[in-house]
Amino acid sequence: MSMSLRTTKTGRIDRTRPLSFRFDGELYRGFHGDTLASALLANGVHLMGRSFKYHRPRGVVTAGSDEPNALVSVGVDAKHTPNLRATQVELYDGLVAQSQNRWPSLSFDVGAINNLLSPLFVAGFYYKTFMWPNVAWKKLYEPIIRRAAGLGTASSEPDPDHYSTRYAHCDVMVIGSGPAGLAAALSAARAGARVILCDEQAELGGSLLSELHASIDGKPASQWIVDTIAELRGFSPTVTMLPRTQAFGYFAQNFVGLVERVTDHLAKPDPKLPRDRLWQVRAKEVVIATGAHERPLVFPDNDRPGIMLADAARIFANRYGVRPGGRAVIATAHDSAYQAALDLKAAGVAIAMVTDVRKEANGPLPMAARAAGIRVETGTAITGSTGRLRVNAALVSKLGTDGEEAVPCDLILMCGGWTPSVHLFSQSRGKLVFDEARQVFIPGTSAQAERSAGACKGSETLLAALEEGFAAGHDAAAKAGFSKGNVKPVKVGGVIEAHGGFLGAVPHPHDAGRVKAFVDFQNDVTAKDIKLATREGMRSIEHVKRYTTTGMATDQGKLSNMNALAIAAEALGKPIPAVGLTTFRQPYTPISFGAMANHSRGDLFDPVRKTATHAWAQSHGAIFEDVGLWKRAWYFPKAGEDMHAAVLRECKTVRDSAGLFDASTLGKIEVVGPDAAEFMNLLYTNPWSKLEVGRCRYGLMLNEAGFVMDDGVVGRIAEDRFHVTTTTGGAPRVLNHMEDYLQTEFPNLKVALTSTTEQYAVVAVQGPNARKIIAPLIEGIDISNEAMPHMSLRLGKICGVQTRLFRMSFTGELGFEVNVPADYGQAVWEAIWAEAQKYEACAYGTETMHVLRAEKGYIIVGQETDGTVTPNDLGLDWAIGKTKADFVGKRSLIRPDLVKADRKQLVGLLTVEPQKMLEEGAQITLVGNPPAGTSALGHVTSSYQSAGLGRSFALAIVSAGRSRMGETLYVPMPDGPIAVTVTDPVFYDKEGAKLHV
Amino acid sequence: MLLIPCPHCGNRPELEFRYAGEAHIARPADPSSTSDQDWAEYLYFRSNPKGLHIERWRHVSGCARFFNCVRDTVSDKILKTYPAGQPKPDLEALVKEAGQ
Amino acid sequence: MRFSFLNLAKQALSAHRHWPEQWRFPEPKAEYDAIIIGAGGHGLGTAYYLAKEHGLRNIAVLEKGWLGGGNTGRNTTIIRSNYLWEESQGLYEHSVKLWENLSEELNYNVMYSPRGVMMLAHTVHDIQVFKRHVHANRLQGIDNEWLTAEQAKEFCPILNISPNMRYPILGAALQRRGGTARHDAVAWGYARAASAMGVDIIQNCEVKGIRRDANGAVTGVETTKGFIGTKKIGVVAAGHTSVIMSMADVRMPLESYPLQALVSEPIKPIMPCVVMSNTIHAYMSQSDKGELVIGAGTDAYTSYSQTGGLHITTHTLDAICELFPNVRRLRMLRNWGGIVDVTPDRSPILSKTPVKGLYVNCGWGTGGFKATPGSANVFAHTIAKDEPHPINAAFTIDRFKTGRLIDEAAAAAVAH
Amino acid sequence: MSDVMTRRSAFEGLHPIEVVGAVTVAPVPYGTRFSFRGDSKAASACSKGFGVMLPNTLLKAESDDGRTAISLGPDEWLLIAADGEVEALEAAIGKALNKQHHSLVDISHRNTAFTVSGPKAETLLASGCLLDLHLSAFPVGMATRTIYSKADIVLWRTAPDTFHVELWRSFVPFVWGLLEEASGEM
Repeated sequence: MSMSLRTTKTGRIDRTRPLSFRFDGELYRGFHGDTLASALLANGVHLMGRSFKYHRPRGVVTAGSDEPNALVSVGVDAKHTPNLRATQVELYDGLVAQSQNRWPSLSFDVGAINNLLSPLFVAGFYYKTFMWPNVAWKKLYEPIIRRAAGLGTASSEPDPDHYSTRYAHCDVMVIGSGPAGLAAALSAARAGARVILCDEQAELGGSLLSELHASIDGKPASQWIVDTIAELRGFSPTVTMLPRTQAFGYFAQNFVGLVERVTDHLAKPDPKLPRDRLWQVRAKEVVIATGAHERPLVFPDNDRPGIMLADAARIFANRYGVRPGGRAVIATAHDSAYQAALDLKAAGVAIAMVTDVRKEANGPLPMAARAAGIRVETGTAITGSTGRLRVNAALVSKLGTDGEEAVPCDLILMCGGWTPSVHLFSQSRGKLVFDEARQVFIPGTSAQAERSAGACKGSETLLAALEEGFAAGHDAAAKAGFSKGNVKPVKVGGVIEAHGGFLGAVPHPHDAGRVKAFVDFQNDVTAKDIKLATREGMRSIEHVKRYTTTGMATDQGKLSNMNALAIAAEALGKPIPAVGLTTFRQPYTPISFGAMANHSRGDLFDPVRKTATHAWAQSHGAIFEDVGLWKRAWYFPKAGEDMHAAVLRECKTVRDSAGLFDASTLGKIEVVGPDAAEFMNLLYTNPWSKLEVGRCRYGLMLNEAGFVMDDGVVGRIAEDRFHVTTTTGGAPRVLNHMEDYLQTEFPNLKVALTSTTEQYAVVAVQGPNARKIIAPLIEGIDISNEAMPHMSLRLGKICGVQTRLFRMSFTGELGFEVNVPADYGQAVWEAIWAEAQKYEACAYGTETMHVLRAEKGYIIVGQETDGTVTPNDLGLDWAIGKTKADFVGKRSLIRPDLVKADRKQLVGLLTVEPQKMLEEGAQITLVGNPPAGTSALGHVTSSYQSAGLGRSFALAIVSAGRSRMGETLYVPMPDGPIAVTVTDPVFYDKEGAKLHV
Repeated sequence: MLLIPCPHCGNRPELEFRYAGEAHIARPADPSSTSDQDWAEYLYFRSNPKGLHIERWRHVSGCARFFNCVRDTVSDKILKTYPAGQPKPDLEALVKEAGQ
Repeated sequence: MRFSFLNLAKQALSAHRHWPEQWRFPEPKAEYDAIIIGAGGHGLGTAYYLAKEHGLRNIAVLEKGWLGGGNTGRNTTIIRSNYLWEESQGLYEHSVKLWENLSEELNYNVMYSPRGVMMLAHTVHDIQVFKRHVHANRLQGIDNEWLTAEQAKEFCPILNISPNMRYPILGAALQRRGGTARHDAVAWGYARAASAMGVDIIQNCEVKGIRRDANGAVTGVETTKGFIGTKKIGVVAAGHTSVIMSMADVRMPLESYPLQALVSEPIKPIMPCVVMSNTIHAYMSQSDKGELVIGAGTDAYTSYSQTGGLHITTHTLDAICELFPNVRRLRMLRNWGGIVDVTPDRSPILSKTPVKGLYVNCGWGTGGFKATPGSANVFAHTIAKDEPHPINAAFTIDRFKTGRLIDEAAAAAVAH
Repeated sequence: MSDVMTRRSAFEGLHPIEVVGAVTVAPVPYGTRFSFRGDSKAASACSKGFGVMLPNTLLKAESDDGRTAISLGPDEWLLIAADGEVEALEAAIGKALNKQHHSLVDISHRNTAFTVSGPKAETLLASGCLLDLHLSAFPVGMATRTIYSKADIVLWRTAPDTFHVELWRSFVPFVWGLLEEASGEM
């Protein structure tokens, strides 16, 4: 393919840097500065995609981010990225792109059969059929539809790229860097404000980048852009300029979301750089300068490859140096198309004719076109086209007549006028108003600190855009507290005013029910689909959108919404503003999941919290489990042991000799102050006033609804200081619960709460030999049974390190918990471990802890309880201070349902066959094979094999359980019921003698 | 992401805070003499207005204090924040003041 | 006109010019036997079953906006019944059974697709919780099976079961009869069928007040289209329930939160089923158009704004990218929000109220779509008979007084 | 003190983070740290015991001779001193307050800290800190509890391009990993 379609004089592409790329396997050449779309057009390739529903051949329609048709996949294997717009894919050497949604190829797509069946496949047809026989939808119809639907394909491999985020703050956020945006940034920066300016395109300048004739303050527009950017760069770092950055979302209080495409345009990006960067900007003031979208005209067969928007063709010629065709017919309702005609003619494209639906077109631009010898036919429209994979003629007809003249061409340009881009203004919850004169929605009252400037406000001239931009930037800076300097007037030359516009379907001589005049190109929604929707009672624009799917494609209605609205309004006999628009929702254009997830992946998905002895546990073969954000040693398998075997060994060793266990993750709160005891009395069920200094007590905490929410041993360090422990998962929740009551319900109590969870590493030494193991290491504490009884604490030293030594047991054996400052955790653990070897003690994990505590009938909050269990249910009434007038949850304990006789109570369960193991969560019933729908009496909460008992055992909560001692109940399982006997929940050392040795 | 004016620390992003439900629902002074219905009202029943809502937040990753806040639950605009324990503000006055 | 392939073909011959309106656009009458406030799926369904099963034809459904415009048109369309408590299982299973031939019943393809809903377990605690669901469901005759991580991947090939994920997947509970449906079609299907039986659906008609007689019984509603008399009002207004009930001086145990959802750009099928993870807060399925449909939890504070924070969406998508590593390069197409009314125990309220003739169906929180047919069916019974159906007998306002909570958020706390 | 027992820092095994000429992240040596709670009277008494004035305006850091007091909340201060001064300071502060209600809790091992310094310090922290770190909004001497991504931190600007970051020891690997990844963009 020769490069003959390149223009000679125009284009910002770099003709000294040729690039090669592949599209559907074919090798092509382009230049640095091309997009995939411009490079393909330069090689005469217009066929770039297939429409979603009818699989009609489609070419590129726009030159920007609102492209509905030219959707391609770029990159291979793990970097394969679907649904990109060819108009946004910047060319680099070696780029590999594929067309989508076609089989076997773009030029021959079997899916096009849908086009033949289109009389059947009208809007909403799938609601009316596919219903017989009943299961056919799931088995037959849906699979076929799913395979045909979808555009590109997802890669099958994980994404190798990484993504990042950056929080940013500025005084003035300027969205869009066309004339209005650049002017706003300039005046805000000159006033001294911190400015962030972003634009979705690779270069700043917006519409000026394809402006050949305009001059600003005597300079050509292109030079004005260069000078403006240079001046703005001079203000760095208070001015940040972000090309390739899409402002996708406007959130509460001027929180604006941007995504910067950092490396997608590079052949070999630096691996240290993220692919996309999510900017999260909090701006004091915002200037919206997002320009306007050119609207297509809705005429029969307006979707063939080679049919595009007039300004898009102008951009391809002026900015990318490409002639999109050899001979063009232009259909318009707005003067701007004449500028396109003039520029394209100058670039060497023959303009066969400009048809203008308006009765007259005598503005300066139409006159200039005529003066340049271009044939202009007013009161005329294109009412059809021919050509399968590329347009080859436009059917032109005088409005109100039946005749159609076929005008040969390889390019049809259309311009229905311009729709201000009000997406971000609407996202900011501002109210739109309908400008009757210009038939456009424009920003009305603002809801946040923002203002719009330029075409997005409905302004139609370069001068207006610049003046509004300068004023908006100055006003924004002033409101942010920067009012240095004033706005200088600006002079503009070489631009001719352009007005006009048309909404709805272009009249044509054919049967409206038989032709396809496309409103939404990608979703194949035609004018007759919209009329059908209103005919069937879809009178709200939201119903019309959902029933026809107009505006629901990946361009989200940027080209179709206004025409669809006009057609619906006409069909409903209502004025356009009475029907209104659908809701504008972020993102403005699609953005990668990766940018949204940014850093949060792999090990950085959530903090990995490790205790001070984690490294020791790892080097001793521990398998870990996740508990909240913590990693906790689960069990310590020796060679050849599975969890079952390891746990049996660990349990036996603890009962026979001793075991070491890392309890550092349990929450720890220091409750300090003269009213500490009174505060504890209010927050826990237990009485604390009379607990002596140096003694401990098991504390039970309820929520105000009376249900158990947490528990833990509490030690009194001093008259006014309690060392409170909580469950691992409950730590943040308990502290917040305490602060809530202290600050808002009991504010006059003199007490303060401080988290010490991570101040202490905690080594639990449990077992008959526990005292012998720690004795040689302890200084300054008499740890004899008499001097330091069960449930007491002493301050002293271990291995020379300050310690809070607790005597407490969660295993039923003699137990100590050594609290030492965390950085010494590993060293103290290793010292105790060395002593422990003399008694062949073991290290044990959470699984063994679970078994040993269950043998003692001790509960685990979150396993025996599920937020609906009371102290009495658990047999823990002994923990309730009987004389206390009030504590959190007390009042709820006497509510009718919490005192019912049939409440589920904690019991033990022993399977009749000793070796049978119950499954945790299994249900319990009176009879063996209950009929479906039987109510369960309760469920198994904990179930283990007991080394000590030499058999399985379980804890459960069972309706009226304590009155069922000795009864036989059943656990129905898929392979038959398991008979169980209800027992006391304590299976080991019922009297607790072992605790007091 | 709301920008919440903590009474102590000034404007901070919503991620530093934890929402804590409707404000000025004081725990009955003597719970044991409260009826089941009144106790249920305290625990569970909320006004949940569409408009001005007086609610509690805690600046959990800041000064750690609880405070009250008047917010319009339609626009999410915050009209006023004040430390916990202070009386309920006059909503009409607030609306007028915000209207200027 | 009946929906069928035959009629579709016949209409094609005349360019579909003769399809009738799917529902009527009547002006409100002076008096109705019953008025439903809220034309969402639950509200329109209630009217349908009142007419179909209880013979009450003189009924109106009042909608302040456009029918199906609230949560019915904004949710992620997930259907399942593998809940924990027996009362919940009864209610949601009643719904799943109705879903199974709803298209036929309404003569409207609601595209019920029982493709399987899988709940992922990432921790030992999760395993305990979901196994308890499996056992409880089996007892009630509801399908729910435990899968190993490998079996879960077999069922959903793009699932990441790598052991060095931050929270590795240890197993999953799968309900094969769970799945999805087309949300708009449910509202339109019920509306069309109810309208055909004489039910007046009155859109753009906002209720402003509830009138009561001397002894407090309901006599009608003030609306933006004037006063309309009735002796029975069914409030099915989801996020706006508190607002409506306050018109009858009834305080509710409800808080309305924004719930966001999002879709990706359409891609060829990669996701055969629905996957949900409570531990890392996200769930996903793929629509028949090819869009990945993704949701998570509510925003942190109550709001009627139908929009939420960016940080909720980023936290949802980081979880999705961990569960399905090959979707990281796909792109978010649209992110929106609804208003969900949440009860303290995360279970709904379908019950009479202290006001005679006033009934309320609300509290569905983030999970109302799945219950649409079942909720509507039993609520119609409650209104018609002035007595709850056995299935919804436990879901009273009164439970919050007695303490008989049905806490589906139970067992969530991780403690040991 | 216990030389027998080796003390293991939360930063053990982490790669240094340094982008020459842009930003450096370095652990701060061990120190003594207390959480002090009390009303303003108690705070001024504590100042005498501690030797540095506990600021009475919020979000301020006062430093003198290697000791620092930071006002984190209306009745909450973070006290930082050299390593090994726990007992001495507990005694001195306890004496200065004698029976006045206050809470003094040793958190020397709960908290650990690192510094972020260099011209790109603000930009690196912006990878997870949501506050405006421009000098005009976060001057030298300002200190506050805030968040860095999913971790709580105390951020204290000690110099125009130097920040001191306090956090709980188990969050160090996460925060360090994130800073390391983000430093690739500096």
